[in-house]
Amino acid sequence: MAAKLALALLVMALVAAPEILSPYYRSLALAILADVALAVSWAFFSGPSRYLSLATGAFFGAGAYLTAIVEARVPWPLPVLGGALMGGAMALLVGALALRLRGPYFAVFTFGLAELAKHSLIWYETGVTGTVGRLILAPPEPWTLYYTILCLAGLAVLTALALRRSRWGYALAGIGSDEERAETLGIDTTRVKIGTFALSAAFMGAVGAAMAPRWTYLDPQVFNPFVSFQTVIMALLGGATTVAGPIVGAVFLGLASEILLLKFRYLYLLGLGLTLIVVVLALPSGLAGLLRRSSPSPLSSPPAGERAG
Amino acid sequence: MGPILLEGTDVGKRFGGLRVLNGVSFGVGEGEIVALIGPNGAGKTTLFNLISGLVRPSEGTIRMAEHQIAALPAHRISRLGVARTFQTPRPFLDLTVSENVRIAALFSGRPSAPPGALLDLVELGGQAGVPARHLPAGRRKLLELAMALALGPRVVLLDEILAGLTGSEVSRVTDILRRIRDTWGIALFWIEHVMRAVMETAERVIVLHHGEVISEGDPRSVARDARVLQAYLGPSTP
Amino acid sequence: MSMKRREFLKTTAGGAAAFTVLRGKAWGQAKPVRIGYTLSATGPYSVGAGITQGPNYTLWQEQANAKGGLLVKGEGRRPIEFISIDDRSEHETAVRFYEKLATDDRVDLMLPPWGTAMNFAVAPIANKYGYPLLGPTAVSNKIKDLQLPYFYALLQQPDQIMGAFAGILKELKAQGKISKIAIAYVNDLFGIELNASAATALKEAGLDVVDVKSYPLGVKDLSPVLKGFKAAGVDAFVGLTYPPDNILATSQAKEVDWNPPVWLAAVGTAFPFYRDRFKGAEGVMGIAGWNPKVKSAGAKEYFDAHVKKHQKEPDRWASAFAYASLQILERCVAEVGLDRPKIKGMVDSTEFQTVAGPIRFVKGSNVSTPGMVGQWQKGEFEIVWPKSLATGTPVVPKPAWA
Amino acid sequence: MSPTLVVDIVVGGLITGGIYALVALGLNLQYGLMRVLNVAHGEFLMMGAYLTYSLHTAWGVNPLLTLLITGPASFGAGLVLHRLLYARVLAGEAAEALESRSLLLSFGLLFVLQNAALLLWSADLKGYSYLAVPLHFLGSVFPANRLVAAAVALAVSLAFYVFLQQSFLGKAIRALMQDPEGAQLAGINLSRVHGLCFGIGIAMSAVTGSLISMLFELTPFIGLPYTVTALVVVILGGLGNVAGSLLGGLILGLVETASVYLAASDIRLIASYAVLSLILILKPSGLFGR
Repeated sequence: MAAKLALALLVMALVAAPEILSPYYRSLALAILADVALAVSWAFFSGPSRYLSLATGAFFGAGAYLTAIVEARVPWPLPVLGGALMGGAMALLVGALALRLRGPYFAVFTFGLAELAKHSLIWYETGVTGTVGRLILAPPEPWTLYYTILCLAGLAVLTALALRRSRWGYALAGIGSDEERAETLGIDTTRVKIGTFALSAAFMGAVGAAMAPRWTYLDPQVFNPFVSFQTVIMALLGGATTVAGPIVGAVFLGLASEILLLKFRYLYLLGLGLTLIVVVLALPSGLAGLLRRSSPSPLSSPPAGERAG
Repeated sequence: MGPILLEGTDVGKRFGGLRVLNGVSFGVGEGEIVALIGPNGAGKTTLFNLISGLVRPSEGTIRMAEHQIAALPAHRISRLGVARTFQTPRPFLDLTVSENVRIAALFSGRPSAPPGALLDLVELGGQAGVPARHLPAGRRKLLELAMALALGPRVVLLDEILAGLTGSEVSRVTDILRRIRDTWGIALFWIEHVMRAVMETAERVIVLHHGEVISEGDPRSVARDARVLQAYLGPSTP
Repeated sequence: MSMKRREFLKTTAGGAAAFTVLRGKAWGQAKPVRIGYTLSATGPYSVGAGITQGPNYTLWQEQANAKGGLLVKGEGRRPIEFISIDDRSEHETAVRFYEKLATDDRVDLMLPPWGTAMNFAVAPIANKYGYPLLGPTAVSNKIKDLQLPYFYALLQQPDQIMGAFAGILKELKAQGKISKIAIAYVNDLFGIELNASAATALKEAGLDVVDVKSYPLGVKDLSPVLKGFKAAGVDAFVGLTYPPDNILATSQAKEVDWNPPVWLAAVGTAFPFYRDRFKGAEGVMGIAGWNPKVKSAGAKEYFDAHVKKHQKEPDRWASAFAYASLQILERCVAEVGLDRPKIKGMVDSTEFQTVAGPIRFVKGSNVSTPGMVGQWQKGEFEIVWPKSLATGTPVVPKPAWA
Repeated sequence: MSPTLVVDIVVGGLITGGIYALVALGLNLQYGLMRVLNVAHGEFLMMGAYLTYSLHTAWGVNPLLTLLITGPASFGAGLVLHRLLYARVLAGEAAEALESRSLLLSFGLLFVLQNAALLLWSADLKGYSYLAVPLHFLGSVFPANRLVAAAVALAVSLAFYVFLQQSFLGKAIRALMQDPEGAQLAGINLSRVHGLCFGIGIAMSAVTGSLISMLFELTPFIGLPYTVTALVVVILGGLGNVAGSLLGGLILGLVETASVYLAASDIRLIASYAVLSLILILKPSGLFGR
């Protein structure tokens, strides 16, 4: 009951934030919410399935660049929808090729995707359009962006929760544990993997599309490998096999780096690095491990639509 | 014995230059208990891997009821009613015992007994909430059996389910196997080294040696077959 | 090494510490003028930020505070307090922090971050809250597309830069010193725009370009490009570069045994580091904007003060413009106070005399500073084009690599 | 293709590839043996490069001689880091938790090392000239420093390869790399082998750094691209396969150089990722993986 009340208050606070907060704190909340959306959507695929994806930067970048291209021509939030479709479509294509790779092979392949996209885009833009940079001259209002990101973060969390309770949640956990075994139990692992991967990529593309107007100018450098890394850090720091983990990780990392940035201009990275090391050594099951006693299970309650008899 | 349910014709498998199975034909009837025996390295587990779709045969056909399954992915084969256990059990270690059974029930698309009843059958009802990681090896085998049954199978491929069990455990498990067949009419195709149990339980025995079927028939006649004795005891025996 | 470390710690912590001490002693209760900015201390932009902007910001602050503070019209001198963070070379961080400066900190003035993309990102915020932003490191034809009244670009833009390149190359060709030009450019916005301007400017000057090659940021080997130019008999190399690739190209030219009569490159050549790295870099040409010998008032004093405070010379292109942007602000505040619309009005309508020469803005663009070409000659980056501003005459062909 | 072009591509490819091989070999030792994805691998390269830079510019030490300092020093640092950080995480954990925790540790290390370099050497470009002279042979011309750097890198790589093939410890390491979970080696202290390999891996990275300091300008942020390249090579050649890393490095070097000479500098990275993708699609465990 208390938890539900707290949750309701949190949601109300997030909705009211643009009215209450100064633009700076609203922007901080927006940045952290964007990270929450990225980390949660990364974790609902990579957490249980244990396919460490480093493609976040690729999907994020695709969404962002799409906004830069179409922003002047279509009304908000169509670019965000477009970003979602773009991310999802890319993931379907890549997933069909890459999801038979295991472990480190998958990680490096997906990392390569962002680089491949970046350099192909540069090559195309240089050769064909003759420029690489694009300006967003009429960005949506800040509060529009805030609510867009808030919706995306909320949707990502709801998707993660629903997924855990669904048959696919079980299938992903099985895939992460022993993929071949999962196949012998009737699980179409390819479909589940590609489907979930595309779903998570759709969120990443949408977040990229929604964040792009904040930077006015975009070029292919927006395919930034650090987005991929940062997402992994947030999710793992919090605990990737839970829903709360990536949220906690994103909020913690967002606030910790902001405070370090404001307080220690020349020791910021040092502080961040030491924080990571201390958390890893002190909390074996991630920050979210602080929230509960038992070890994390990749599943929560029984799935809906369970078959029996 | 009913009509043939699972049937292989001239199945062969090569790994690189190595021929592991050669012209193997077999059949398992509906509700039949068929043992697959042979010395280590005879290719028994490979045959199971071919049937369950984890490995593609190099030649030959495999049929399950009216379906050709040699080219199907593993999950499709399991949805056609072919379940299996593994020699070294492979339950999902981070999931609990009951979650392991439930996950199997979720995807087969076939009716099966409720997970709780299956756990009771294999005497794991008391450990439903325990992560599979914490089960000893013998219990993991039983968990795998329950998982296989949760698929609502028509045939279960059992890979040395009795290995490492004590004498009394062996007879309890063979009891369970008979009950499975008698209650649901599920056929069992069963790799086993515990000969006493095979002789008592199986209705038919197929002997595999160096990747080929060298003998087939009821347990008693197979046990007397000179080729079988030679395969097990070595060529020097007359 | 230990000396350098000490020096670095001093430069980084120096401004703030000195200010805290001095404020207590000298100014008693005078309320500081609060000026906010971000500069990249980490990430790819930190190299440029640490050469062109950072040292000038802290130098100016120290000088003003030593005089008793920034003279504010009607209020006397008030000490300068900087509010700044490392933007991590990340646009989102910069955007957020400028919002903080405008709405939470409510600073009196803002200074720009380093680099074109960063200036693009924060300029709309400065504009929205009415802070004049005088960017010394924003170079792009797209700046005018932004149409932000509060944003000003001090540096020469691509057309001006390439106009100067074309000017000197045309004259050298007329003198029979060169005949074949080749261009290598970095394939980001900066390189692409410069290359586009080059195509136009060189064509207008009637010059033939025999080869054009692009390469990506972070390139590790330019010898294939250089070997190709060498084989084609190119005698004027034009590199539209950033500092790391500029230095790479220069060292590799020597390493593949190529010494064209004209070696002309973009960003990095004007850095004293470049001169020292290549033993004087005698005869190398590049984009210029300034050197301590120019006739502008205070140029020499600025140079000496920079060396004294930071133990390193200012670069010969954008540093002086970073300092000039502060001089402009200083003069405006002295004449109209901290009323920002009034400051804007004055910036729009005044020609300022700065260490980088006269600066006057039309629609946010500095129209007083033409494109310039410099050449390292005996340790100084002499301005060799345009002739009206020249401090030296071009030496072509350049001597062999040292 | 003219003979000169062939020489340019082959020699240029071997120069680039030799350096890739050495940095990848070190990463493969850590990743292949311990499943530690050390994203800070390139930061040790950066540190080695700065160390050589400082020794050379402050005291005039020959850059090649500094290998005798950067190698052992970074090996020691590796041992200490393994003992202080990784050994704690590696002790008795499920493989998956281990990978994610050691990955986070490496990120932490990456930030700490970058900040340390920033404080010690500032963000200014640093560099020096050494053997920056042309060498003419086979009808073409090559930078002497690159040839020397690549030759040393290849020599170190080959020496290590021979060590793995011939010595008892080397054979143990190879067996462990090919099957980290399965290989049960009686009489071998696993934690000590891990520490040793972590140290060797880091030393290889730092030594590569010493070599490349002769070629490129340094900033505190040059490390990550090398980590990425090393990862690509490791995956290309097959995880845990030492010969694979050596050959993978050379192949990547050749692919990149060929693409630059035959097409354009812009497509160097496109070509290398395209080749990687193609190989993984055809052979999901890398060129020489099982």
